[in-house]
Amino acid sequence: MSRSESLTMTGIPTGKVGMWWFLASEIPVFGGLIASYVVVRLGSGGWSDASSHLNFSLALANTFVLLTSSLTMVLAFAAVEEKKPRRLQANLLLTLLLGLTFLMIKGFEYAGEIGHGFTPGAGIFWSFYYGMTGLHALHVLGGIVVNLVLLVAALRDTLRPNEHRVELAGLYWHFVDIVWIFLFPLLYLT
Amino acid sequence: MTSDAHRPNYFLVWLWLVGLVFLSIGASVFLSKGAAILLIFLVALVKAVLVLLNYMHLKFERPLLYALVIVPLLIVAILIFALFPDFVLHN
Amino acid sequence: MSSWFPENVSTFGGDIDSLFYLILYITGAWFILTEGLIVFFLIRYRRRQGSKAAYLPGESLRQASWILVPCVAVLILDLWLDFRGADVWAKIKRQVPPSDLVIQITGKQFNWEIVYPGPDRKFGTEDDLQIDNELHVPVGKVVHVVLKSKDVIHSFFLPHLRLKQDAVPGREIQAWFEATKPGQFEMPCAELCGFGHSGMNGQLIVQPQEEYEKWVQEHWPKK
Amino acid sequence: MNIFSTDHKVIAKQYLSVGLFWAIMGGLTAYMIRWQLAYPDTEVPGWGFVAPDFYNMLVTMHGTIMVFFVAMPILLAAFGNFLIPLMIGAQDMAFPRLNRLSFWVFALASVILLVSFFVPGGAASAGWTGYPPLSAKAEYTGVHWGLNLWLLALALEFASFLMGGVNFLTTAINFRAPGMTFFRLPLVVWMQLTAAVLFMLSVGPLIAGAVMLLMDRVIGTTFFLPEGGGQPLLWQHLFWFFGHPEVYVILLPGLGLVLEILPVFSRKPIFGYRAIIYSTIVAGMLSFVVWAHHQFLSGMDPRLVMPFSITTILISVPFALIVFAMIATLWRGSISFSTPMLFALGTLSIFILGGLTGIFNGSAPVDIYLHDTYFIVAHFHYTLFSATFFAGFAGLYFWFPKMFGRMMSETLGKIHFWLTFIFFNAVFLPMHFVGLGGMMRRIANPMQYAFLQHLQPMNIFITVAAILLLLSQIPFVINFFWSLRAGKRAERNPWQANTLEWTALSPPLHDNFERVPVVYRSPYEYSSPESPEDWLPQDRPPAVAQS
Repeated sequence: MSRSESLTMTGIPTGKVGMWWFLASEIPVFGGLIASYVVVRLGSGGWSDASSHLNFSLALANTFVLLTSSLTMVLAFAAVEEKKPRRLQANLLLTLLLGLTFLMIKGFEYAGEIGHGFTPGAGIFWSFYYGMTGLHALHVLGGIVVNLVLLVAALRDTLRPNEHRVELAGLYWHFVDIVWIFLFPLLYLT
Repeated sequence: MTSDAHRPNYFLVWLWLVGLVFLSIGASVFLSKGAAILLIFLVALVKAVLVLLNYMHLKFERPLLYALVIVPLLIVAILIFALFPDFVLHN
Repeated sequence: MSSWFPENVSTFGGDIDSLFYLILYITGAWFILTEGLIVFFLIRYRRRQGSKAAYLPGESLRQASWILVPCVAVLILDLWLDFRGADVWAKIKRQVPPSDLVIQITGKQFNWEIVYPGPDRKFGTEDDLQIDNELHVPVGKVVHVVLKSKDVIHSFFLPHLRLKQDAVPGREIQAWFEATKPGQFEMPCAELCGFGHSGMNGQLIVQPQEEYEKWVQEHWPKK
Repeated sequence: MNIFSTDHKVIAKQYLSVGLFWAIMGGLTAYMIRWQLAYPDTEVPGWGFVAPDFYNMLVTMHGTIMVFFVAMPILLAAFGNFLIPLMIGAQDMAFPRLNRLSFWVFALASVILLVSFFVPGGAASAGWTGYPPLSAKAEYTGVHWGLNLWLLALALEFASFLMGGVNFLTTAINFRAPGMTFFRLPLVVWMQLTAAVLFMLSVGPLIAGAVMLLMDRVIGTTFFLPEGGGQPLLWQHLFWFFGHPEVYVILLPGLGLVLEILPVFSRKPIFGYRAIIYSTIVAGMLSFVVWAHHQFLSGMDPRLVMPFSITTILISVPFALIVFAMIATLWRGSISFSTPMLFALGTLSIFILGGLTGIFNGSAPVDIYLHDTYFIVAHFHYTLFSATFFAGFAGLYFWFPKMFGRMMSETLGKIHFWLTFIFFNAVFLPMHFVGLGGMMRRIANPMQYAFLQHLQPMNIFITVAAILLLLSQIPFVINFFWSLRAGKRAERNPWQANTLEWTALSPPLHDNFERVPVVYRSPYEYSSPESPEDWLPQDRPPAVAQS
C-alpha cells in the first residue's frame, strides 16, 4: 500500500480518498436504520414510555467516554504530525481504553435491561434499541481492533512508513462518534 | 494533511461538544416536548458538524470529500421522505 | 389479439387492457424502427473492400441531434403514457364507487378465508359467515374487499377482473371490483407464501342478482 | 500462478472463474425449474422429484445466484478489475491487498451459499427478495439455517463489493496515467464507476435491513413482524431502495462492454461520447427515485404510486439515448462480424426489447395485471440476461487474448452465438405471452389452475428451448478450454483497438505496462482524418500521427 501513497492525480492522498468513499457508503447503513426508526416511531405510539426504562446515566457517561475518545484520537493524529512518538502511543492507548470502557458500560447497560425483562423481543422499541446500539457497538469494536493494530505497530516502532494510517483510523473513529451523537438523543432523550 | 498553522484547538472543540450535551439534556428537562426535540436535534447536528469540520478536518479538504458526505445524506433524506406516507401517514 | 389475456369481466379491466394496447403500439413502433435500423445498417455498412468508415463522433450539436431529437420524441410519448396511466390509476384506486357489499378476505397459509358480515352488516359479530376459498358476489354490483393476512404476505389475484392486491399482515388494505358477467373465475395467490403457494386458489362465483340472493338465503345465518 | 496474488489481473480471473462456476449452478437450477413447469410432478432427469418446498428453494437460489454470484462477479468484479487499471494506464489497483481481501471474502460468501444447500431444512426458500414475514420466521418456510446462511452470504458479498467499489473509485480518481482526463476515459470505465457509486450509496439501507432480518430470525426482535409492532413493508422499501440501483449496477457495465466493442468493429468513433456519459449519470441519479415501482401493489400508499410510475417511465429517456447512440455508431461504419461483435449486437437487439417491456411494468395500472406474472420474468431476463451473458460473452471473446494471451476460435464462437441467440429468444419471447395469459411467478405447477391449462403447450416449448439454450453453451466451454491451451498466440493488439490495454503485452506483465503510457486523445478515434490508418491509439503522440 505504501507504493500507492506516492501516486495521486488529484492531490488528495489515495488512502484518504478510499476512506472517505468507505464512510460515504457507511452513511446510508446507519441512515437507513435511523430512517426506519424515525418513521416507524412516528407512525405508532408508546415509544416514550419504553424509552424511559433505559438507563439514562450510563448512556450519558458513555457519551462523554466516546466524545473524549474522539479527542484523544485526534491528539494522536496531531502527535503524528508533530513527530512525537511517545505522545502518539499514549493517545492511541487512551483511545483504545476509552473504546473498551464504552463497550463495558454498554454491556453493563444491556445486562441491566435484559435483567428487567427488556429483551430484544420485548417490543418494537427494543428491537430498534438493540439493533441500533448493537450495530454501533460492532463498529466501536472494529475501531478498537484497528487502533490496537496501530498501537502495537507504534510500540514496536514499525508504524513509521504508514503513519498516515492514524489519520485514516481517526476518520473512521470520529464517524462512529458522530453516529452516537445521533443515537443518544434518538433513543434516550425523546 | 493539515498544516500546523491551520490546526484547530482540539481541546476547545471537545469543551464545546461536552457543553452541547448538557444543553440538550437541559432542553429535554425544561422545554416543552416539541421545542425540546427541535433543539436536541439541532444540537446533535451542530455537534456532528463540529466533529466533521475539526476532528475529521473537512474544513481543510477539497470539494470531492464534501460531496462524499453530502450526497449520501441527500439519499437518506430521499428515503425518509418516501417512507413517510407508508408508515407515518397511513391511518 | 384479445386471446392473449383471459376474458375481461370487470368494469375497469377494459381501461387496463386498452392502456396495455396503447403502450404496445408505441413500443412496438419503436421496436420495429430500432431493430429495423440495426438490421439495415448491418447489411448496408458491412465491411467491403476499399470502403472506409465515416468519421462521425457525434459531438457537435448538429450531429448529436440525430440522437437527441428521437430522445425528445421518447420523452413526449413517456409523458403521454404517464398522463394516461395517471387517469386510469385514479379511476381504479382513488375514485372508488360506493358499495353496499363489503367482504373481508384474509390470506392464510394456504387458503383465502372469506367473511361476509351477515345480516347485521358488521364484522366480528356472531352472524358473520365464514367460508374458505369461495367468494359469491352478485353481477353488476360494486363489491368492496378488505384484505388482511394472518401470517405472511399473500397477493389476491383475480385475473379475469384485472385485479391484484397484496394482503399484508398487520394492515387492512382496501380493494374493489364490479363483475360484468356471471360465471366462475379463479382467485389464486400471486405472491410466494410458502410451500403451499402453488395451488393456493379460490373460486369467485359471480351470480345474477336473484341467484345470489337465493344463495344468501340458504347460507347466511339468520338474524 | 499464485492464488493469493494481489495482481488485479489474477484477481479478475479468479472472480471470472467463480462467476462461471456459479453460472453452471444457476443454469442447473433453471433446468430443474423449467422441467417442473413443463412436466409437473414428474422426475427431473438426472435429479429426481422436485417437491413444492424444494421448488421454492430453486427459484430463490436461481435469483440469488444469477444476480449476486454471476452477474456481479463477472461484470463488475472480473471485467472491472481487469479493465480499469489497464484502461487508465495504472500499474494496479489503488489498494491491491484490499482487492485480494475483497475476492477472498467473496469466495467465503460463495462457500457459505453452497453450504446452505446441504444444511438440515435446505436452502433459503423465501424468494430472492426475501420478503418477511415469510423470511422472518422459520416456521413459515420450514427453513432455518439455510436462510440465515443465505443472509450471511449476502452480507459478506456486500462487504466484498464495498471493498471493490472503494478500490475502483479510488483507483480511477488517483491512478490515471498522464493525460488521461475524465473525458478521455473509455466508456466502460465510466460505466463501471457509475455502477460502483450506485452500489456503494444504495446498499447501506439493505445492509441495515439484512441485520434487522437476521436479528428477527436469531434473537427474536420484531422489526418485520406485525405481532410485535413491526412493519413487513419496511423491508420491501429497504430492499428495493437497493434493488433498483442494483439493476443498473449490473446493466451499466454490460452496456459499457458493448460500447467498447461496437466502435472497434465498426471502425467508427462511438457516436455522442459525452452525451452517453451524461445519460449514464442521469440514469444513475434517477435510479434512486424509482424503487417503489416494484411495490405498486404491496399495500403501499396509492398516492406514492404515480410519482414513482412517472420517474420509472422517464428513465427510458437516458437509456433510449444510449441505444440510439449505439445504433448511430453503426451508421456509415465499416462493420465486420467477429464473435465479440455478434454478441455485442445481440446484447443491443435484446436489450431494446427488454427496455421496451419495462414501460408496461412501469405503468402502474398495467402493472396491476402484469405484476408477479411471467411477463415480469420475461422482461428482466431480456434486460439482465442480455447484460450478463450476451455482453459478458462479448467481453470475454474480445478481451480473452489480453487476459490469456491466446485467441479463441471464431468458428466455435459463431456457433455459440447463433445457438444462444436463437434459443434465448425461443425461451423468453413466448414467456411474455405466458405472462399475459396470467401465469404467476414462483408457482410450481401451472396445471393446478384451470385458466392456465391452455398455456401448457407453450410452457413445454419454453422448457425444451431452455434445455437447448443450456446445451448451446457447450461450444463455449470447449472453445474456452481449448483456446487456453492451443489457441493461436495473440499479439498485443489483435483487433486494432485504440484503448490503452492493447498497448500492453498479451497477457500483460505483472505491472501492466513496460513504461507509463501518456494519453493524447479520446479513446474512439477510428477512421480519423488525422491518421492514415483507420485507428489512432490513445497513446500515440500527435506528431507521429501526422507524419
